[in-house]
Amino acid sequence: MNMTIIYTVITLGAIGSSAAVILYFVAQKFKVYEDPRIDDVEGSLPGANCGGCGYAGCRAFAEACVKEGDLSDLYCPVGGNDCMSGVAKILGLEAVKKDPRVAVLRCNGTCEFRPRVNAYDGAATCAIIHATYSGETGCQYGCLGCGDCCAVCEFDALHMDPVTGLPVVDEDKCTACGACVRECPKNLFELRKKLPKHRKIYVACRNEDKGPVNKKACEVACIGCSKCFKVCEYDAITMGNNLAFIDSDKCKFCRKCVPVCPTNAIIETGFPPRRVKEEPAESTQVTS
Amino acid sequence: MSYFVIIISAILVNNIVLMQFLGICPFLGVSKRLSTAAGMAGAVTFVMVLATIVTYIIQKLVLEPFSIQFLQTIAFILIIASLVQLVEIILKKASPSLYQALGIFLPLITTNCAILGVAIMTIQKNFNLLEGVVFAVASSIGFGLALIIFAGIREHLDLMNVPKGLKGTPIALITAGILAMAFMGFSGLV
Amino acid sequence: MAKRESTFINMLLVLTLVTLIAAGTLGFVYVLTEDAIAEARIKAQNEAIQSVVPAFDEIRETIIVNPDGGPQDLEIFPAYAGGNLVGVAVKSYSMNGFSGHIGVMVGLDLQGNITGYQVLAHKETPGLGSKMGIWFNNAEKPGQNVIGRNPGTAKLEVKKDGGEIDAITASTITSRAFLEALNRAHAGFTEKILPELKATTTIP
Amino acid sequence: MSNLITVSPSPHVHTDESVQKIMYRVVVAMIPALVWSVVVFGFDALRVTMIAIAASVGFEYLVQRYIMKVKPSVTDGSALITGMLLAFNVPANLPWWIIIIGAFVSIGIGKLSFGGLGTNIFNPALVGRVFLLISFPVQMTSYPAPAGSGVDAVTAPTPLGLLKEGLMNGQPISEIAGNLPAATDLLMGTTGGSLGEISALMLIIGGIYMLIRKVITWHTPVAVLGSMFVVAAIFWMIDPEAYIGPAYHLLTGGAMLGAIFMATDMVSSPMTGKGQLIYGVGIGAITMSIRLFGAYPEGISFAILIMNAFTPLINNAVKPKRFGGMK
Amino acid sequence: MLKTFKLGGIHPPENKFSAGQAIQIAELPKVVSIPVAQHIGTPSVPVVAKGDKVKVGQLIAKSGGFVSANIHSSVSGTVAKLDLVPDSLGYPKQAIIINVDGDEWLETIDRSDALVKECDLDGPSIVQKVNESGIVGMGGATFPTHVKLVPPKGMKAEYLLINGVECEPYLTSDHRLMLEKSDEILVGTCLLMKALNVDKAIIGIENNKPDAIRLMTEKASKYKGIQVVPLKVKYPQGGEKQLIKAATGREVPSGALPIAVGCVVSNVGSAFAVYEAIQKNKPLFERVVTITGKSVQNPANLKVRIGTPVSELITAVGGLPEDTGKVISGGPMMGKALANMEVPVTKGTSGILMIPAKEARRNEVQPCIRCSRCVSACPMGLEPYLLMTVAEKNLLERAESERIMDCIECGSCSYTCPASRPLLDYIRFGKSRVGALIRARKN
Amino acid sequence: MDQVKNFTKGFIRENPVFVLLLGMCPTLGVTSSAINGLGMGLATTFVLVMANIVVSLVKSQIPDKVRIPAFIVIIATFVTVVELVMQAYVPALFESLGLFIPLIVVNCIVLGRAEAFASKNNLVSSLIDGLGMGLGFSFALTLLGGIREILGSGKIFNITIFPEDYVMLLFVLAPGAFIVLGYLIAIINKMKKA
Ligand SMILES: Cc1cc2nc3c(=O)[nH]c(=O)nc-3n(C[C@H](O)[C@H](O)[C@H](O)COP(=O)(O)O)c2cc1C
Ligand SMILES: Cc1cc2nc3c(=O)[nH]c(=O)nc-3n(C[C@H](O)[C@H](O)[C@H](O)COP(=O)(O)O)c2cc1C
Ligand SMILES: Cc1cc2nc3c(=O)[nH]c(=O)nc-3n(C[C@H](O)[C@H](O)[C@H](O)COP(=O)(O)O)c2cc1C
Ligand SMILES: Cc1cc2nc3c(=O)[nH]c(=O)nc-3n(C[C@H](O)[C@H](O)[C@H](O)CO)c2cc1C
Ligand code: SF4
Ligand code: SF4
Ligand code: SF4
Ligand code: SF4
Ligand code: FES
Repeated sequence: MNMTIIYTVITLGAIGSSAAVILYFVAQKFKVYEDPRIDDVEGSLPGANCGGCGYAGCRAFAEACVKEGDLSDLYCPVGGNDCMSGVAKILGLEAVKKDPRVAVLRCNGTCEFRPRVNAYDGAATCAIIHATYSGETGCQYGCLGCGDCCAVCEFDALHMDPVTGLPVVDEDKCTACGACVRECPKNLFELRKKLPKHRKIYVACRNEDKGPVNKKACEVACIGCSKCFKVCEYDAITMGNNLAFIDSDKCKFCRKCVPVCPTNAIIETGFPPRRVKEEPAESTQVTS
Repeated sequence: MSYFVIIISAILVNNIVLMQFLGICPFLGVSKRLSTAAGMAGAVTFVMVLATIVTYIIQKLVLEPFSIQFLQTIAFILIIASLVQLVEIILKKASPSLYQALGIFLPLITTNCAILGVAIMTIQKNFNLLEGVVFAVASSIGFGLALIIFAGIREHLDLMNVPKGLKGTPIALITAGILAMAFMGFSGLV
Repeated sequence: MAKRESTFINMLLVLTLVTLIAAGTLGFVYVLTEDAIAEARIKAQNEAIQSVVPAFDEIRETIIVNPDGGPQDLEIFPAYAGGNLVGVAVKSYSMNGFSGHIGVMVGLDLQGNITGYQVLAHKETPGLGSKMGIWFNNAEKPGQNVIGRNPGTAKLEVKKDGGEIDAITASTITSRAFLEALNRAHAGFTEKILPELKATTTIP
Repeated sequence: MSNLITVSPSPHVHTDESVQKIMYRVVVAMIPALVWSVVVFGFDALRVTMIAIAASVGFEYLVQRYIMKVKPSVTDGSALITGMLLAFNVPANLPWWIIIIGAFVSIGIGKLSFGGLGTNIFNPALVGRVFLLISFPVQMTSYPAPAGSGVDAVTAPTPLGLLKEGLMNGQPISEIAGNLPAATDLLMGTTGGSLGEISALMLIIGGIYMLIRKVITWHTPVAVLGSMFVVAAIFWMIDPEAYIGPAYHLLTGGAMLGAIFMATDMVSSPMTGKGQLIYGVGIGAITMSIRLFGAYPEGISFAILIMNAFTPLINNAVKPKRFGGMK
Repeated sequence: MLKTFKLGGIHPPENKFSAGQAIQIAELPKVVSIPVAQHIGTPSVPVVAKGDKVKVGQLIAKSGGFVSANIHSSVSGTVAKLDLVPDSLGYPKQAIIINVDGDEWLETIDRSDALVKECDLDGPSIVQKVNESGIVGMGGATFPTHVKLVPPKGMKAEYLLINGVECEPYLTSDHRLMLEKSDEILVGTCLLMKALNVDKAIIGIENNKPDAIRLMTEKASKYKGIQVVPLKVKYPQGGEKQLIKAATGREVPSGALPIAVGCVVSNVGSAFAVYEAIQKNKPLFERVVTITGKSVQNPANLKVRIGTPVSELITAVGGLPEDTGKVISGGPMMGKALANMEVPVTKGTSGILMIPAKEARRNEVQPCIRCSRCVSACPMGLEPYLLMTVAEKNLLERAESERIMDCIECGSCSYTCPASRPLLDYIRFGKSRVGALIRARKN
Repeated sequence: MDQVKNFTKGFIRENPVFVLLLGMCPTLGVTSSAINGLGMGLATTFVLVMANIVVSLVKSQIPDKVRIPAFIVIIATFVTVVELVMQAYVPALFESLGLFIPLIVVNCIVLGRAEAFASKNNLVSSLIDGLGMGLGFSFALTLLGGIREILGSGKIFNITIFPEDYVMLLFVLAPGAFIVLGYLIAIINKMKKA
């Protein structure tokens, strides 16, 4: 036999077996600390790292899921129920089912409905305008139109409409991660129950001024007249601060409140057209 | 003087990253923040020097006497892989704080071309052991220098609005290219 | 098939086995290729020699010489045709290239005229210094051609240094180093071959 | 809209300074050197400069408009400077297509790839110049002879090139000195060299203008030239036969052009005076080590690019003096 | 060599058109609306109700805590209502609205012009009286003066600095006050010194008011311990940290109050208010306001009752010039732009400035060319270009470690930036976020 | 169908160089010409495929704890085989790839990582995966080498495209490698989005 082959075999065998011995002791002395399930859970998450769950990225959320041993406070809004039940399966836990939600803009103060009373000229972000003063129009509650919300949306679901000056939610892309809710300095976004065909009924206004004041500022303001409140048979509407609010979990979508609103502040979308008359306010909010 | 030449050559003229293309993966991957870049540079220095010494000894005491230099690749990589593991264990026990600092980088080092590359180059260049060590130290300084300059640049670029398509790796590579271009000025220095 | 447990014995066994098989395979392949590699090396050398000296049918024993006490020895390959020495190929070098070492096979006839050269190894910059492979062997450009010149009589240096050779554009350093290798080859020739020639044959 | 009252956060007044004004002042400062170059090299100098400017500004417009799809900002004058400085850094007889490649590299790779004005790490003109120097070493190092320097000379070596050549041949300085131009020639610029670098005097005039108009501060130029002087002086004192005197180093090659116009580019240099001093000393030291020990006769372009790379680190490490002390 | 502060600073055009105009009394308005939050700190609590009759000087809202101030009626009349009225930001704030009838002052107030020098109150009583009179800083910050007069435990004031710098362009109210009420200011200064138990006071005045320097120096020689220090003109010398540095060479540490270096700073207007409160028994219900602007017909310095709508002051100087594009409450560097001319004058209103339309809008924002002019201009040694970027990218920890909270919002950076970058807009925003972060961390 | 996707993903969508950014050293180091790129790519592909096959055959015999060392040994073996064979039969190419041949070992540890760790694929898909990744790698290297060769020496696969007077030397040098790869990745990113 060739000597080279013998040397080769001996040398490598020696290196290989000593490596094996060393590694054995590694394996013995230092057990793996990290729970392998973290990787599994992370793998089953969408990986958007959006922070919608309240944790610093998907990995942190996965760690929390494994550590908590209980999923009742943990929810990934992007992956939704499917994702959470997947996580639950990996961990052998119970997932909480949450109704799917979608972001809704509670302001309909388009350029057309809301005259400008001054011109802003400074850094163009809603947050800075908000800190500077109440806004370019008479309504201090309404949208400032600089699109901070669009900038934070990780899912490309928010875009400014150049005509209305308001952001538009793309409901198919919106994952209800809540980034816009947190970002908007005027607090105009709400996560409402998501229904098929983009069905929604909501009061698109947050103006808490009294009727006469806000009517001057915006044509479609909720003036707090309580007519919708009175007509609702399901206790879905509450009044407060001169403002009506429709609870999306209680609303049965009877659509009775919509026509009674004197300022067309209640918006319905996704419903078949009414036989009686078409609401002008709808046209600006209906998403494709 | 020749040590001086080795040092200048390894750090500036033939910078391991910018001119020799070794260790590009960590150069691109771990240069996003200054602090991690510094950690990686430290870890690489440590392992590189150690690996160069051990592989040098194996080469001179085993491979060459038996004329089986063709086993260089397999022997060296095995040694490096085991060494990295070993360092990890020892550090974990001996100095938990250092382990904290270097620990996350250690697994990345096995697959760092620079370690194997420097070990092989030490043999190719016919260095003696001391020269090999100096070469390894200088190479790792060159690596660290490139990494730290680069981390500074990338932290800066993070604050700038780099065009979308070029954000991230592309602009990092272009920057590295310009940096390599600038380093060519050192050519002929030794 | 069930996974093997990570017990000590298993680990040791498996790893040793894997390395042993690997070693065996490698040793086998090495033995298989050993000759081919050596052949390839010799072939390359022979081709180089062939391309630099006039037609020959035999290369006799290599002569080692170190004319200037440099870091490397020169190898002289005497080429014989029909039993007569027709020229030598000298494996020369320079350490002063732009990126260090340059290896050149230089062919010399019995008068010491350069009959050809081939660059064996270099790390010069592609497009700059790397042009030396063809630059100095260009019959159309007499200013840069070294073929036929005799380093013993002509001044084989770049014009900038007072010699008679045009340096490669923008690569004076490489050119200098290359010419140094030629001169060194000639020095080896003068030291070992010339005296012998003078002794054995009668050269006018 | 115009009749609506404007609301904005304070402050409500603003200086009448603008980016344009700063940039055009730099252009004005470069004019003496350009005029001188035309005197020395003739129409060619003007031709190269015009091509470089047109190409830089053109690429800036085209790339911004059609590739980046943003509003072109060619009127800010920065591309104009880049073009001019690129031209200043090349021989006056450079073929047109090489100039255009250089302008493309400067603007496309050196500037716009990073996002345009203000975002680039490296000095765009130097990115272009070094790219050309490495890519076209022959064309980039064959300098035309200045007018009136001799009838038959088509190309003339630069003073630094002559020096390096001589030293490489092992000649002592005293022997080489005979071939070298006199200091007055260097000051006036009747030697071979890149078209903008030849007259130290014209460059200094431009520098003084920029200092007066507060376009630049003294820190960078002084640090660059000062450190070059010190390094050169040290070696000169060690062996005056192997190293030439410091004044010669300051007046030759790109020292003045680099120190006054290129190292001072605010985008790629540190923010604080102290940072600029460190940066300048770095440039001076690297330039001198390349000049004295490297393959290239001149190194300031490389030195500036290398220190550009350190700028973010310097900015991190050297903070302005804070009111109320450091915490 | 005149004194000034070292770091940064700028020289905006001064445009002090109204410097030659003597202080005039503004016409009484028909209705005033007096906000209950006119000062830094807790809003005051109204003590009147709709329909109540009030007299000039009568307490209408009580201090709501330690850092708060009493508010007194500036007119006599009937309380029409307590309602939300837009403040200068346009946000509704609680205010007391009074319909004016006549001008009936409380009998306790001494309305004569006679100078009263002697005062037999001791320090604490002076502080007490200052507190009762609702005096807040008139230099713009409206920090309740009595709080400053009681240094925190373990700290001792050494110097009282009277801020007569008035470094804001256009504004001249402090200047006029120093010319016309120099003795009163000096007596007020003595009272403050007594309250603080210090024996050294420095009045800092910029060199662009040579008449005021001359007059005050001459008069001050008659008062013990008061020294007038002329200062080189440089904005923002009026900032208290800069003034302390310029006048005493001391540097208030980052995040600390002036008292940390033994200084208390008060505006000349505040000193005058203290004089009136102690010697004339007159609470703070009126102040001097400069009404000016490039196109304003008769720029003026008016003594105005708190609560007067800005629109009436504008009418008083000849109406809103046709070309007005912006109206500012305060100076051009730190003042707030008004979206609505009906907002009332408050204790902190130092001027009303009308800016012509062609100067009202900012230049187009360009990319930062890293010229570092903002860095050189910043009187706090900050790096505004960096602060803006980190604020924009919401890197709050970085912003904090770059000392964003040290920014005094002087606007020097935005002023100097050749690229017209909205530096201060972002820095202010960053400060508010970092401030929230720090507060959250404390809790 | 799955296998086809498995195979093609390595070319663009999961290209190890352009997208995964793995194996950057040889990518930059050997691509001064198209032929070098191709040679390196094929050598790597060979090692990767062979290693994948062997690993998927023996994986169940290998205890978890020594999987990586075993994998390294297997890869290194094939690398050495390549080394020896190239040295014997294509010595010129071997010379020009130089140090980067032994470095295939490191590279393949990286490229084959998923394989090594997951080890969940059968023989066929391992083979296809390795082949796809390897060819994707070769594709990237050849493309990069080709571009650099054209720009830097006016040739492609040694066929002259334009005269040498017009070449940009920088592209065959180190900086050119970084710059061309940078823009290539940007373009691929853009293509992937479109
Ligand atoms: C990247 C780079 C590569 C170079 N390669 C070489 C080379 O291979 N050979 C050489 O002699 N000079 C090389 N040089 C050196 C320059 O071309 C140098 O200017 C030249 O050698 C001396 O100038 P001259 O030959 O025109 O007199 C290189 C320079 C650089 C920057
Ligand atoms: C929370 C707080 C506490 C303060 N406490 C004191 C104090 O104890 N003594 C004092 O002299 N000033 C005190 N000040 C006032 C400041 O020193 C300063 O005068 C005020 O913030 C306005 O200054 P500016 O106009 O320069 O911003 C305090 C301010 C704040 C906000
Ligand atoms: C940038 C800046 C500029 C200021 N300028 C003045 C000024 O010119 N005059 C003044 O009295 N106060 C000015 N102040 C307010 C002072 O800092 C300080 O609050 C005031 O002098 C304290 O006195 P007071 O509490 O009586 O108002 C300025 C503050 C800042 C932040
Ligand atoms: C003082 C000064 C020096 C400049 N120097 C250069 C220069 O050397 N090269 C260049 O491309 N641009 C220069 N510019 C223009 C501009 O700053 C440069 O193009 C930016 O780097 C582009 O972002 C200079 C500008 C100024 C104000
Ligand atoms: S919804 Fe809110 S965040 Fe979005 S544009 Fe309007 S104000 Fe800005
Ligand atoms: S009134 Fe309501 S709908 Fe109109 S702008 Fe304000 S918040 Fe929006
Ligand atoms: S506003 Fe703030 S950051 Fe700007 S100059 Fe003034 S103190 Fe500095
Ligand atoms: S002044 Fe403006 S342009 Fe200059 S560094 Fe500051 S922000 Fe940038
Ligand atoms: S290939 Fe990744 S470090 Fe070299």
